[in-house]
Amino acid sequence: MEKLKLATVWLGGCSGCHMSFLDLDEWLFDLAAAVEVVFSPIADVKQFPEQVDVTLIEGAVANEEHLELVRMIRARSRMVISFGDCAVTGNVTAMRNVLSSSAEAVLNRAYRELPTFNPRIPDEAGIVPPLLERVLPVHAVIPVDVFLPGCPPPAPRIRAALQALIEGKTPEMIGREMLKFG
Amino acid sequence: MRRYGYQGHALIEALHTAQEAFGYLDDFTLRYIARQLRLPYSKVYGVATFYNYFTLKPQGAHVCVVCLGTACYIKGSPELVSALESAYKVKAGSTTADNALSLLVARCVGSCALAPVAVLDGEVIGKATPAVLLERVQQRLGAAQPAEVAS
Amino acid sequence: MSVVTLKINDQDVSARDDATVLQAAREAGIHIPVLCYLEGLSAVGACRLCLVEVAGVNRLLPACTTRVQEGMMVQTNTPRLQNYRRHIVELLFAERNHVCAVCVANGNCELQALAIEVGMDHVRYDYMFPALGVDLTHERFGLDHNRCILCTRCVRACDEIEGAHTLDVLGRGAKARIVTDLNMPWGESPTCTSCGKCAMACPTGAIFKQGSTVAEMVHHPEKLAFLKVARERREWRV
Amino acid sequence: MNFEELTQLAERERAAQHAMPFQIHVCAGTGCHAAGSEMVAKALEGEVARSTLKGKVLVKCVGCRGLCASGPIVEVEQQQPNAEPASVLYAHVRPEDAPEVVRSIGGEPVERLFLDTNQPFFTRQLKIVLEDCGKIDPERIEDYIARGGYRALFKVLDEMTPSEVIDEITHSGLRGRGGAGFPTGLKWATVAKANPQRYPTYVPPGVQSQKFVICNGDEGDPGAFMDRSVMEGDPHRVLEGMIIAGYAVGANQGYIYVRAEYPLAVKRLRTAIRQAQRVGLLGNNIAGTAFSFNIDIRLGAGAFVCGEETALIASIEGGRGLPRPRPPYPAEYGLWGCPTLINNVETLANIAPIINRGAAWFASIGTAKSKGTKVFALTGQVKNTGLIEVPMGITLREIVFDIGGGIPNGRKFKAVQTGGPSGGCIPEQYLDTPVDYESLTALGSIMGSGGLIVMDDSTDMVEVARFFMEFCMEESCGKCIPCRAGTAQIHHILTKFQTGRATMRDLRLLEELCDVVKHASLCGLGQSAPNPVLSTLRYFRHEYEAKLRSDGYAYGHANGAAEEALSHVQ
Repeated sequence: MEKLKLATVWLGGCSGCHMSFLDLDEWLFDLAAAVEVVFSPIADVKQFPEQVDVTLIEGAVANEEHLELVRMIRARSRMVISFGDCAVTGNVTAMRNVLSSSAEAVLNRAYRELPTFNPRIPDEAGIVPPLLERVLPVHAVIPVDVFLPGCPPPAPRIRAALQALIEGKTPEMIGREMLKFG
Repeated sequence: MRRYGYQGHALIEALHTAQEAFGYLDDFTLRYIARQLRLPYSKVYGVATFYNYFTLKPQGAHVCVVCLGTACYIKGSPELVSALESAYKVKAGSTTADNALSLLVARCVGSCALAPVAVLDGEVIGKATPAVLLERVQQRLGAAQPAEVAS
Repeated sequence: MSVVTLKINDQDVSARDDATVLQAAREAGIHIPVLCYLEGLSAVGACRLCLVEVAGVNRLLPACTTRVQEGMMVQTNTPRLQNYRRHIVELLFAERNHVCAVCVANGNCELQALAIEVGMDHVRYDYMFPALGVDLTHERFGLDHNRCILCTRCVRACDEIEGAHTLDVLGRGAKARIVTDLNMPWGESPTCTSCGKCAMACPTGAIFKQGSTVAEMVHHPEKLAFLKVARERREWRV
Repeated sequence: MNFEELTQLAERERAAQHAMPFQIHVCAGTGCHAAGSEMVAKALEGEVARSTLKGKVLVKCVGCRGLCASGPIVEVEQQQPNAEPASVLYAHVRPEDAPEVVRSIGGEPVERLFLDTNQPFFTRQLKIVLEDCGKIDPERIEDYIARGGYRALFKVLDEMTPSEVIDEITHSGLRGRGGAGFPTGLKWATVAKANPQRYPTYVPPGVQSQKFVICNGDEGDPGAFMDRSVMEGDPHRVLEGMIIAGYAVGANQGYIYVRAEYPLAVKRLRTAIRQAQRVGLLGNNIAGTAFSFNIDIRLGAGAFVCGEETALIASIEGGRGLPRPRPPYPAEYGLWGCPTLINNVETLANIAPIINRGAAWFASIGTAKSKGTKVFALTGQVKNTGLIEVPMGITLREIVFDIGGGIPNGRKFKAVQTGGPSGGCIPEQYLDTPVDYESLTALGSIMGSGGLIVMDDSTDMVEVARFFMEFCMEESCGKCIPCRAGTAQIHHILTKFQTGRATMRDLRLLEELCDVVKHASLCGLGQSAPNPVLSTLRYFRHEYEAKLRSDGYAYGHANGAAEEALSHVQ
């Protein structure tokens, strides 16, 4: 029997979901026995692998790099999981959408209006991926199989979801323990 | 208001009367109506903003209403709006900076057989084309402000 | 006053003939989700979450305003109703800027609880992201329009129980907003008594106590029902 | 005034009119007025005064003649002994045509302006509601009385009990012309039976009545102006219908709720009310009987939702026009909590003819379930635009191609939209459907209040749906969530279609959402708001599909259940 190939990625988010993931403490050992982590911010892999069973996506789709990456993830993953509120709803990352429907206005606000020292939008080619006009939840860009909300999702919720997947079952996202936003 | 015995249900009638007299409803008027009818301020404000007919902002010297009802819409009234918008640098629903012209849009002025229709200072212009409408508006504005036309 | 019997979800229920379907269901321990309804305030039937199916009626009826009738057959939780409720909750989340993670009412929010109840794991609609303000001019309370769902519970509490009618709704449709007096800053309101009933009534984090931070705002809607009884009956004179 | 006085007045007026062998009717409806009919009337008057016919020609301004696109319309009538007057109709008359028109009186008609009334636009119509519209001067009660006006009121007061009146209306089969088609007799009977004390009420001081009659003249559909034409062209007919309704249901106070956007209708109704009061047909002890009835006008202020009964009531009460859940219906719990009868303008305009000519006559017109006639405002891409009245059961094809004269500019017919923002688009293959309440509903549209908009093959149906949804979104009162947020989301999705951003997922969501808004909304506005989308999805789905973005939602597909997707790890 194959081990489940698990990937986790970090897009427009604070990494809190990954921190919560690490809060699984000693269960991580059981997890390590059951899955092979093929891509993750906490593993040193440069290229997203060709074939992945489950990918957890933390964060919202905020720039063109994210966009390209999630499309690749969808193509290469059997199951895609929106991991945490930013991926599921846009959450805090998407609060910039209220400011304006253009990325320009957001950059101006962040780099020109607010800084007191050297206000300037970083414009050197290739250093920062261009922002999308609007921050999007992952399912607005690619089909998502399971939604794992929470800001961050509590460790037991992550464990329950992963446990089900390891057993080849679809996680049951029902009730306050599994579903509460925030 | 006296006609309705200072009753709360006279609110809409009172707003109509006030708007007819002053052209729009300012804070002072709303306050006065609320006190006379013994209605809460927020209720008066809520009613005044619920209905399209009432406006809380003063209007320009001339008012052009373009009908965007279905019949007018499919016969090209959006082009009338955009022609006026670009000619007078005014957004639909607002007034030019010099207060000369208010450009408004209506849901239906009920003259569908004449579509597309614009109403300029109460005068109905049926089967309007952008060219005709611009000409008529310019006539009105010109009459009011000969100096500007000359320049 | 007579008593009628009806069936709710195939369960026999009896109720006073002037009771609503919602009251009858609650008496019988049958849960029907609500949002704009609050005991102690008049029912307006606006949120449409309490819609139920009644045999022989081809429309859905709001349980909060529909009177019971002898022999009525009511279904409160069919798949169709569940589907509509989830859509309604999703529409609310997409309409304004509900960010649970940074909300004062996180964990004590009726909207959030409803999302859980209807099984909303994500919102299928595009978020609208309207730019709405926050009024922090009142010394004790704040009003965040981003979190308001226009249930008008605060408006009714202010009018029906406090009697101040400081709050109402301005505009209409998606542009509607809660307004204080003639659209002035709340802190300058000449009519507000600062009683806080609006904050008690608010189901979300839209009206909150100044100074409360994430997850700290706890509402007390049940106090309103008590006040209502006290003020109407006046039987506990000292 | 009693019946004798009424008869005398009618005789006098008729005699005075017969003394003038010729009458010139100048249409003063909004359409012709905008085309300059007032100047035409002045020119004609001046010309008559200068001519040899002075004193023999009466020039009068009348209500809408229907053919608004050909305005200003002028009719020259010649009195004939023992017959209807002979008449000649002129179109596009300008003030400078006046001398020619006056010279032709009694002789050959002016060929250049002549409008043939022997064409289907006229011959296929049947006028009941509009029978006097365009014949009488709407600002003179004498003219209305001379043509038999207020006879029905006296018949009711002198010969019939209220329940007999209701029976007559019930047997006529008249149904509400406001859109939903509720049987009018049944509505009247419910109000008549209703107990005013059932619900705790607050009736403001100064308002005495315990039951009310409201005339709904808040015609808000874009593309509809039927009620406007009736109120402007024949206001007394509406008043007479209301007074009879008041007698039948036991109400003493009526309100006419008119859009403030219809200043001419408001003015003519005010004049009509004053005139009726002056001759004792309105007010206390009408015609010397114990029955008293007053009518007040209330102005709307631009809110489509106020066409909904309960929202209209909230508006008359002086508040925001928010609907409330029904039941209880206004018939039991209406204005200030009192039993209230709300009827549309056109419904009330049908009452006097039914009383005069009998229920059996009325029931003989139309189809099995839809009796009488319906007034439509025929507009859009059709040759003859204007106001028409047709018997129920006529087919859409007859309306569009015979009466309407077909599609101009050599284009092809695509769809006809009925019912305004609450209705739907009906395609070519259903053009032979008879116009009645049930048939139109079965096609996913509605009878509606009478807007009928013809669209040619250049029309983008998704854009039509988006246009109507924008209307509903802006007119939603905002009280209930499905309508407030739902119409905004439908509009958002349709806009995505129009900007090339829509995916298959949006199409599916659109369909689901339409179902939610249709069934979960509080009032008729929300419940019918999805109709334009649903009907275009039903008949023109390919237009939606053609607009889906080509890369679609093609970034992979969901696998859903782990049981299958991850079976290899088990």
